[in-house]
Amino acid sequence: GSPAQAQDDVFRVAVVTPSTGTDLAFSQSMYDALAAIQEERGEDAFEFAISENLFVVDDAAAALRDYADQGYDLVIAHGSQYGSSLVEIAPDYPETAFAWGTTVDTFVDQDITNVYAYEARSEQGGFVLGVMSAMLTESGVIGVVGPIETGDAKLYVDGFKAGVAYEDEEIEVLVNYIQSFSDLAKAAEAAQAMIDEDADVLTGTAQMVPGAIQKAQEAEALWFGTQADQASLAPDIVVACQVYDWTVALNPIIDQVMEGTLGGEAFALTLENEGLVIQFNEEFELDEEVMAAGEEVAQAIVDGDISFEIAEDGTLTVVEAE
Amino acid sequence: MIEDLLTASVIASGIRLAMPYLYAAIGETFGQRSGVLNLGVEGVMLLGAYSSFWGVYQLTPDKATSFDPMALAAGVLVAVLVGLLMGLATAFINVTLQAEQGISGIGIYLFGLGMSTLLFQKNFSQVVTVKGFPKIHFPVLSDIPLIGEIFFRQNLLVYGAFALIPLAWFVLHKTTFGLRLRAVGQNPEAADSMGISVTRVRYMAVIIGGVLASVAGASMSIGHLNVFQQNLTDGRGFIAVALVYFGSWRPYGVMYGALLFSLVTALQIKAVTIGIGIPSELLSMTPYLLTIIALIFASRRIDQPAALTRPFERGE
Amino acid sequence: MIEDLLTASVIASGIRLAMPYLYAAIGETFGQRSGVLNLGVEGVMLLGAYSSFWGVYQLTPDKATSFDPMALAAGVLVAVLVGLLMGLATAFINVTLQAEQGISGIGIYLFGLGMSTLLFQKNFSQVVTVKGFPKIHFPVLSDIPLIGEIFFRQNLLVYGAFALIPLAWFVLHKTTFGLRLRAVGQNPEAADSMGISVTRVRYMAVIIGGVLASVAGASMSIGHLNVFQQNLTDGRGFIAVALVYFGSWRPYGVMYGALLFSLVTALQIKAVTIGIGIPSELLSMTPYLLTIIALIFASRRIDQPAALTRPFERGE
Amino acid sequence: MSDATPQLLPTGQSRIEHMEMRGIVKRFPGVLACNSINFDVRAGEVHALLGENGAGKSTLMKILYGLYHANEGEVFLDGQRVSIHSPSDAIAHGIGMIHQHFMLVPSLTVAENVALGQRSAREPLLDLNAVSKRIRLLADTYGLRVDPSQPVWQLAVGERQRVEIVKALYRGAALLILDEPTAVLTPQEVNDLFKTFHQMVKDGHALIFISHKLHEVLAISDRITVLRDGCVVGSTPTREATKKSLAQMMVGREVILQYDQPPVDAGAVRLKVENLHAQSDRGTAALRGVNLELCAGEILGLAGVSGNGQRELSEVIFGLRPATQGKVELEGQPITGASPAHLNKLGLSYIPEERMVDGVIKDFTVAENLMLQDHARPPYAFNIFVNPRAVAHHCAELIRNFNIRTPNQETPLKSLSGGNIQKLILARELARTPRVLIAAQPTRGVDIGATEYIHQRLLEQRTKGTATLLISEDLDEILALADRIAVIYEGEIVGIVDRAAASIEELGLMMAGVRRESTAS
Ligand SMILES: Nc1ncnc2c1ncn2[C@@H]1O[C@H](COP(=O)(O)OP(=O)(O)OP(=O)(O)O)[C@@H](O)[C@H]1O
Ligand SMILES: Nc1ncnc2c1ncn2[C@@H]1O[C@H](COP(=O)(O)OP(=O)(O)OP(=O)(O)O)[C@@H](O)[C@H]1O
Ligand SMILES: [Mg+2]
Ligand SMILES: [Mg+2]
Repeated sequence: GSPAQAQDDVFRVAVVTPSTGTDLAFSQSMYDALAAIQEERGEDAFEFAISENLFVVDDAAAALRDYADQGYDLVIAHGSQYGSSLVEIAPDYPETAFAWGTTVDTFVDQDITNVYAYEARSEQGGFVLGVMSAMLTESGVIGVVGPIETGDAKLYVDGFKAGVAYEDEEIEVLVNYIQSFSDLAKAAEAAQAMIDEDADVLTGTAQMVPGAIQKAQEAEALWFGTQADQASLAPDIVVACQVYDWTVALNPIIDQVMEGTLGGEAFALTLENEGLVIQFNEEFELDEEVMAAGEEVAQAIVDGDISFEIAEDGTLTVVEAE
Repeated sequence: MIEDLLTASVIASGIRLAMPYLYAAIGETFGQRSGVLNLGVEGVMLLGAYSSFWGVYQLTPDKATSFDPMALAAGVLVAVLVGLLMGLATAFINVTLQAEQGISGIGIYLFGLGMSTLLFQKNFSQVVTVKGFPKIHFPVLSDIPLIGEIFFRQNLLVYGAFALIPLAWFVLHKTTFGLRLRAVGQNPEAADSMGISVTRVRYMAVIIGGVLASVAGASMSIGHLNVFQQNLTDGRGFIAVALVYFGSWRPYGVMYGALLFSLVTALQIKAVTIGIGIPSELLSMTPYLLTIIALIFASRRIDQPAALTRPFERGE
Repeated sequence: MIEDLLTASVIASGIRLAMPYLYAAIGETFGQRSGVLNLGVEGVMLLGAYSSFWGVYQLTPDKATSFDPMALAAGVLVAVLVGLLMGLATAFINVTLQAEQGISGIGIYLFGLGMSTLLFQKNFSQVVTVKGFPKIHFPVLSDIPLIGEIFFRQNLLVYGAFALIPLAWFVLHKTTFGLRLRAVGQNPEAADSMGISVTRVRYMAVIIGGVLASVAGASMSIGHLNVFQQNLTDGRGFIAVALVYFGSWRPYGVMYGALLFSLVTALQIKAVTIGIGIPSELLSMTPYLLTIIALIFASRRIDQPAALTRPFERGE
Repeated sequence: MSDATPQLLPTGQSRIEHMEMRGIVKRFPGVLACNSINFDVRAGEVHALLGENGAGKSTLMKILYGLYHANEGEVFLDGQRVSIHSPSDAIAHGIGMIHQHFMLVPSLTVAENVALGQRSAREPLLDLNAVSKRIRLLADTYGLRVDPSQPVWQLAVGERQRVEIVKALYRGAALLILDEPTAVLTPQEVNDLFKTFHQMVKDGHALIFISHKLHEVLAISDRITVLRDGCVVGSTPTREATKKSLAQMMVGREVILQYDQPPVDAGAVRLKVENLHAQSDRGTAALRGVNLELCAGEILGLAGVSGNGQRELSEVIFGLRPATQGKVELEGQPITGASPAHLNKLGLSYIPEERMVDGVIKDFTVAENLMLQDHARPPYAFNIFVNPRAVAHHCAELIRNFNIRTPNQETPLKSLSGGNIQKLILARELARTPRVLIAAQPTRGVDIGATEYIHQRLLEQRTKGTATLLISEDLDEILALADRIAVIYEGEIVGIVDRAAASIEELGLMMAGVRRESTAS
């Protein structure tokens, strides 16, 4: 490899992602953030390389090691499954900074000091969207289509459910984790099954949701999205989406690496730091009252009046300040 | 509890889910009956799904609001052409080059997966939707309780899929081509010594399989989901291959298998949605497990093509 | 450019990647040579990966810091036992119940996938690591440039995988068991009338296959990645089945296939990370495509078991 | 050839007055299968082709039918040179072939098999009714009983043979190649077949007939050509030939067709079968209370028209088929239902009737096939390992003794000629001097030289004390070898006679089901 130290004026980032950079979801949000940073800092100051589609940990580990070998300033492992590989690799490259998401674990307890962690507190936006859903449902039934009950998806869904209950405990939330990130047809039929159970507001997370959105549109049910702005898929029914902006975590990491700190800190996207943004669909005529309520809850989260605790076993509890 | 689960809308959902399996599995039935196992169905489905979607997207003047019959017809046509080409390539690899069919199919799958992903990323910067085949509401029939929802509010491609079953049966059993095809799959040496061109018959069968696999993909992208994205078919092509075994190489058997599998899938979705207290990790395996158990105990092998996967070459 | 790509560390990485394929594919070779196609390898690998990981995790006193030879040995043993049981179940389904092997394998795969996921979620609330097999640094040899890194800094399970090849060849060709096994895969009726118990030989072969598949899984979870997570093996079991065809059912052929495939994978990863200007969607298909092309032109079918997938039943 | 009006066959096809092959050369890797062969046949005659196993008969015929391409040589039909590249060319020229290994699709019906590859009147639709009608017509004309609607897998061998002939006639074959059509038929079926052949010849068909049975060749043919090692040894009108002269031409030396049998004292009872019942594949009763005793040092011939339970009997004894009632004892030990593996260890040996299917592994080498049964025992093995040197030594001996034509021990079995595969199985089974040997049709499909050798081996083993059950439809063979003769009819033993006291007439009656007691009284 060509040592990056030779070109000290350029900051070089490499990222390894599990799906493609155009998935309109997890990987794309990272790709877009790096592109935005490059736009901001200039191509001669900031370069990035990406290895996509490395769902297999084994292949990803080889890629991570290789990027470190080549002297990248920051190597990002964008997938919670990559952690164990980092534990092996990071100590071998003490001069290189690593970042791992989504997680809070930087491995400092294992005496590894060159790993940053980042995550999205997607339960926050989920909660806000949940509150608005509860206000919009007429049937009193809301549907949620999820992939597999872990990580980011679980956080979002749990936050959403808590938001609905916060607004109205009577409302029934139907949740279906379809056990797949990629089966659009199954997502579609899951949404249909919810619609048949009278659900008139739906949400969902991960890259298979376009199938569900399709059914929601057919049935004229409302849709709330997350991870990316999905309004273009169904302008008539998408109410609002929680959008991720990883630059909020990446910028401080990059700055600290430039100053010589190679790891040890965990960053989170929150509503407060605007790493999470509630994006309303302009083409959808949302009741003023509902929008106001949503904005109010979001502000309460920003202010810390409402916060969330996640227990060891993953259960989420809503904590309201007195 | 079963009344809560087995509603008309669940059955209708099962029928929708069965559609791509029917096209793909009937196509594969032709190939296998002639002695060629094509494991690449999934790849051809993806190409069909992409190309028909692309066709409809390009040709629909006002994309999001109304459907355009001409654009839809063109979309299906594009899928047919793509299927034809892929079928030809598959036949060339398996029949002429006599590749190991278990492996060459994986190559075709990967080609289809890679190609459809690449073209999608190149031509569409993000996920977009089109107006696909609309549901046909038959005037009176569609209002009959139960039956109406199940049978008379589906779209044209669904009806096409079910019409394919008797058609395939007829072709296999009542035409000279069908007879040649079955003979070539059972005993190519005997067929050859009767002056039948084993190569030509297998090419035809594999091309039919390619066209139907491609239409199966189209039936998902423009006949159900109205969207394309990477790996849209998500393994359905492999299930279709399994359904051919399940159906003992007979069109009606394939249909029963596809319906069983899809209905159980729909039931499982319903069960998770209304929450019957079984973890969804387990429930989501039930369609597979049930199908497999049914298979183990119901397997009949009479029509199994004895020369399946066996290339044919005449002495010297 | 090729010098940039084909470095010692890439070759070493290729060899590491080949390890699980070797175990699994050699195991599958035994099964197929006896006439039983087991498509469930992937499921057994997952169970082996999980169970050995679980064993090592339970038995290592100080989890994160140092490795414990006893715990590792126990981990491998657990995998062997699990493989034995799964092999027995596979044999029962395919040999005794005579299930359609193309399908029953998918059932075994799904069982392994579901079971390993469930157990993992139940026993570990999050991803944890263990200390697996350490690299062995041979005193002098490991410092030889190139050769040292490639051959003399691997772990025990890597050496085991490569030692398996001549062993398997020897067993197949130089022992009476091997002769029986091949006979049963070629012509079970003849073997039976020659006084060979087809059932017993097939059970043995399938159980060997199960044990090796399970060890293949262990070689990933405690011999390379030191972690377990849902679907860790990610389709390697299916590739292993394909490699058996690629290798024309011969251990050395399987080894060449596994090495070719793994080296190209390692090269491809390297190519993407150093950026050679080809889209990664295309590059990531190269291992498959190359392997398939090699196969099409090198295919020899001499050792193909004529009775592959054909159940045996004596008279009636 | 100068006929002004071309004559037609009853099928409406024009005749092939004269087919001539000139200078045919065919090389396979390591084998010169046909070495400048000239051969011809005329309308209205049966030309028989004789030769040892591997002489090149089938190869020559496959060239005529377009399955193989000759390296050199030409084919003329009625003086016109023709090139035949594929079976469809051959069919178009009016040539048909009956292969010894049936070329039928078992899952299809007779009519479907016949219609295969033919244009239908209602193209693209099938018209099986029309096909069936024509099949019945042909069947009537040539005396072939077939049911067009029956699936082929349900048919017995004889019926399949008739379907093959109907198929060829349906395609308008004027010249019909028959490669060992009688090898698997019962004498009765052979008689019927010959009637059909006579009819065909009378109508102006030309027939080429291959068989290893000299009496058949003498009975049906007009001319005989003998091949040896790919060359024509000679050609003779049938009326000038005798069994002896033909055998001499084929083998190149005199063949002994009578054996002296030193009397051997029959020893203790080795195998005892008591009241044995069993079912056939189709679930009908195949054995209905069979009783037999087989003593050391004797050959018991089991005569009978095939299909009367012979196959089921040998399979039950050898553990390949369950008995529904009754028992089998080996030297006093009950062995009913024991596995073949166990029986093998006890010294029971079996030469199956369907040995091309049940007896060998085509993809294995000659050596592997030879050692298949005893592979786990010394000298072939020590402990769990194969002993390659001992294997090579023993195999070389067997190949020499049984005159198996093979390039070497490592040749895959499938490139041996049909008859040589048969010899290999016999070599394997006869090499072991078993306690009890069950030999089903041991010389079927084997040339006359090898037949002689096999007979001598059976007698040699008898001297050594082996108890042999010789199942054969060939009464000549049984009369030449057996000490006692049992006759089986419809699953029952109708009688057992000493050879000395047996006459062909009496045996024939018994084979038709007439009980011995009643004939005696
Ligand atoms: N396809 C082939 N490849 C290689 N060798 C062959 C092939 N077909 C025939 N042979 C060889 O050619 C020779 C002639 O074989 P052929 O089958 O013509 O003998 P045959 O006279 O029919 O003998 P049999 O009486 O045993 O049927 C044999 O040595 C055989 O092994
Ligand atoms: N393409 C081939 N490659 C290798 N071996 C072949 C090939 N075709 C035929 N053989 C072998 O050559 C031998 C002669 O075959 P053939 O079909 O002529 O037998 P046959 O004479 O009809 O048999 P039988 O002696 O039982 O009548 C057989 O052993 C056959 O397996
Ligand atoms: Mg022959
Ligand atoms: Mg022959």
